Order: sequence, then structure tokens, then C-alpha cells
Amino acid sequence: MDFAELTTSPLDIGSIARRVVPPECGATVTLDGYVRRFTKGRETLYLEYEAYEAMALKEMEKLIEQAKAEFEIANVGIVHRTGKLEIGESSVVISVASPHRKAAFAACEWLIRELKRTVPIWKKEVYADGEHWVEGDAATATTMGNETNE
Amino acid sequence: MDFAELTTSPLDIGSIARRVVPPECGATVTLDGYVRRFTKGRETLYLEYEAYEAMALKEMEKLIEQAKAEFEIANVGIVHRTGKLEIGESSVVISVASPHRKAAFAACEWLIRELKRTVPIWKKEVYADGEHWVEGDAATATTMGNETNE
Amino acid sequence: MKLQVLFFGATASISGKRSFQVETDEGMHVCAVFERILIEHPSLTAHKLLFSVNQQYATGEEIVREGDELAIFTAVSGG
Amino acid sequence: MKLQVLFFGATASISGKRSFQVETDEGMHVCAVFERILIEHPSLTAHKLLFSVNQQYATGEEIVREGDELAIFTAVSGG
Repeated sequence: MDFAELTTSPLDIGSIARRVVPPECGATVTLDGYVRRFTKGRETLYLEYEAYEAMALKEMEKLIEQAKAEFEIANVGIVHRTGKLEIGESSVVISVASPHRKAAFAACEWLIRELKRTVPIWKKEVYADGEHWVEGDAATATTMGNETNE
Repeated sequence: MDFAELTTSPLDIGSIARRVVPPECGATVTLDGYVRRFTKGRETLYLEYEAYEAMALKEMEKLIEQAKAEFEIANVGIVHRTGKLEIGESSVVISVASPHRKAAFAACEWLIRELKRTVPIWKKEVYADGEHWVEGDAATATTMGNETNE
Repeated sequence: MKLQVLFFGATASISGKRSFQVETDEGMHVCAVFERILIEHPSLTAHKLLFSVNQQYATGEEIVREGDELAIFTAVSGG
Repeated sequence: MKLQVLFFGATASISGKRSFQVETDEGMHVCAVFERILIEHPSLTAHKLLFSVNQQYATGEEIVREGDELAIFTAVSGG
């Protein structure tokens, strides 16, 4: 089965990977993104993720649809965590099952790249002496009048 | 940290993925292979994996070394289960952490392909009416006098 | 005619607002509405901004309708 | 001179053996030892076989030494 979810609870990679398993596939490929301690040499105390929830879910569902049209894959699960995350905790898990491994690797890689580009979720880094809302790579973002989000 | 292990216990993908995480990386890519119910239309009751343990560990360690020479990755963990496995249980988990996602995807894909080709582990499929030791793809196997295992 | 406008993350933090209403005329293009909002919040224009209408990325060509939900936010940084 | 020989999976199942010893002469190439073992176990030759010496895939050119561990197995099927 496919799923796109937001949650404020810790992510369990194993159970997410397991939910995408169909009986005809023998493997899943899973991307696990997590909070690193250092960003550009600066120490992060913790992160906060905020989502435009209704739109984020729609965009994640679109990505799943596009991935299933583009790659020969069976099932996709995407779960993104929101709220406060400690160092080392998983922020996002994307799991893809496919009859042939190659497609699962390609789809999973495509999905995380597109998620970072299009899904309306933002990360705030909190340091000992301040905080900063991280802004995405402008060059790859979808902007008004620039219909890359078909 | 890197690790290559054999175990008769159930594999916990999440904890394997977590063990490869270094502080400077923000993502891991994990391949999870598991027992499917049907192989070529025939129903499997359960599987048994047997390893030439000492050699399998050496070959897995070689793969980790080669992957770290070939790809820009930080850490690799490979755990293969042996003994009796029920349908849906994980047989192998390969987890790769790298500073850049692309290298982790490429390395993980390379590692599972090479593991299936070179690591001395065999799978027996048990059916209602018999059993069968699966033999690997001869075309890609390493044979005597044919030094593909550098 | 009233429209709902949402800010998130950096845009909410900079403006001190998360949600408010704007009055518009019938038949306006959303790009004109967004321009009007930015005039009220000039500090946002220093950022790379994205725009949505009813939870879809906006082209700017849409004609606003009563009850539409608009949002303005910085380039996304999830994952 | 005695060498240890191991079978696994299909080769163990076909031969009914997992482990046994063979007598060889000093200075033999491992390929000659493997040939001799296969003559004793002709049913194995219907399979695609792999060979190892001391837990390394064999080239066949190795010279056997006392205490070497040889193994014969079918193409691997792990993963």
C-alpha cells in the first residue's frame, strides 16, 4: 500500500519499510534523513519542522503518483516528522518496494530530491545563541509563473 | 562505524540503519531484502539460509572496503540472517551513510548486487511438496580460473 | 470579497502573522492579490518566495474566488 | 598430507557430506585436488560450482599446504 503522512511522533524506519511490502516484491529501498549535529560547522541544539499540512500531504501524494507513473515500482511510503526533533532523530523516511531493485533505488532517490524541492515543509535550526529558518535552494524551487510543478 | 555480521535472529532495519550514522552525514540509504511468498508462481512455506560463515564474513568485509574505495561514503553496515526464515522476514539489510545522498544510493545498489554474486550464502526454498537449494546466476558467479574477485 | 492568507516558517516569523484575511475585488488575478499583500509586508520581498492557491502552487493566472486560501512561504527546506 | 574439504547447501545435500579430509601430495595445485574430489563425487559436476581455499575464491593455481581448508559450493544465492 502507498501512504503519505505527517507525524509529530518518532519515526520507526523498520515499520515504515514493512508497510510498503507487497507479496510479489522481495526488497525495499529506504531513505532515512536525520538531524545532524553540525551544519556548516555550526552546532545545532535541535530542529523544528513546520509543515503547511494540507498542501504538504497533497504534494507528497502527487510525488507518489508521479513516481509510480515514472518508475516500475509497486508501493511507496513517505512519512515526514514535524515539530521539535533532537539531534540524530529521523526527520523523513521514504520507502519504495519494487519487483526489481534498480527501479526502487532510482525512485527513492528521485522522491527525496523532489520532496526537498516541492513539499511545503520548513526546518528551523536552533543554536545556543539564536535560531534560523532554513530556506531551500532557490535555483530548484517552484516559483509563481514558473510551472515546474505539473 | 562499519560492520558485517551474520545472525540467526530477526533483523531490525531501524537499528541497523542507525548504527551506520556518523555525525557529519544527514541520511542513510537502506536495502531490505525479505522472503516472498511466491517464486516463479510456486508458493514457498519458508526459507533456510546457510552461510560458509568465516568466508561470508570475509567477503562482506571486502565488499565494504571496495565500496568505501569506490564511492564517497562514510559508513556501511551489512547484516545477513541465516537459518529458518518465515515469509515476510528480512534476510538481508545493507545500510549506507554518506555526506551526499547520491553516493549512498549508488553504493547500496552496488553492495547488494555484489553480495548476491560473491558472498557464500545459499537459500533453500521449502514448499509443501519438497525443497530446493537455489543456485545463483551462473553467468555472474566467480569461478575458478576466472578472477573476477579481486 | 474575503480571502484567507497563510504564512509559514520564515514568512510567519518575519511578519509576526500566521493567518489573516484580505479584501479583494471580484475577477482579480491572484498575482495582483499577492502583490498587494507584499506591499503590506515589504520585509518579505528580500526572500525567495513561493505562492500557493488552495494548496496548489500558483501560476499567478488564477482568478480569485470567495473563500480561496492563499499562502506565501520561502523556498521549502524539508527532508 | 591432509586437507580439510567443506560442502555447503546443495553440494552438502547432494553428497550427503558437510566436511571430510582428503590425502594429497606435497606441491599439488589446488585445481588438481578439486578435480580428484569431483571424481569421487561425480553428481556434483552437473552443477555450476565455485571453489575456495582458506576462505578465498580459488584461482586453481595455489599450491596446497598442510591444514588448508578447501570448499566446493554452487553459485551463491544469498541476499
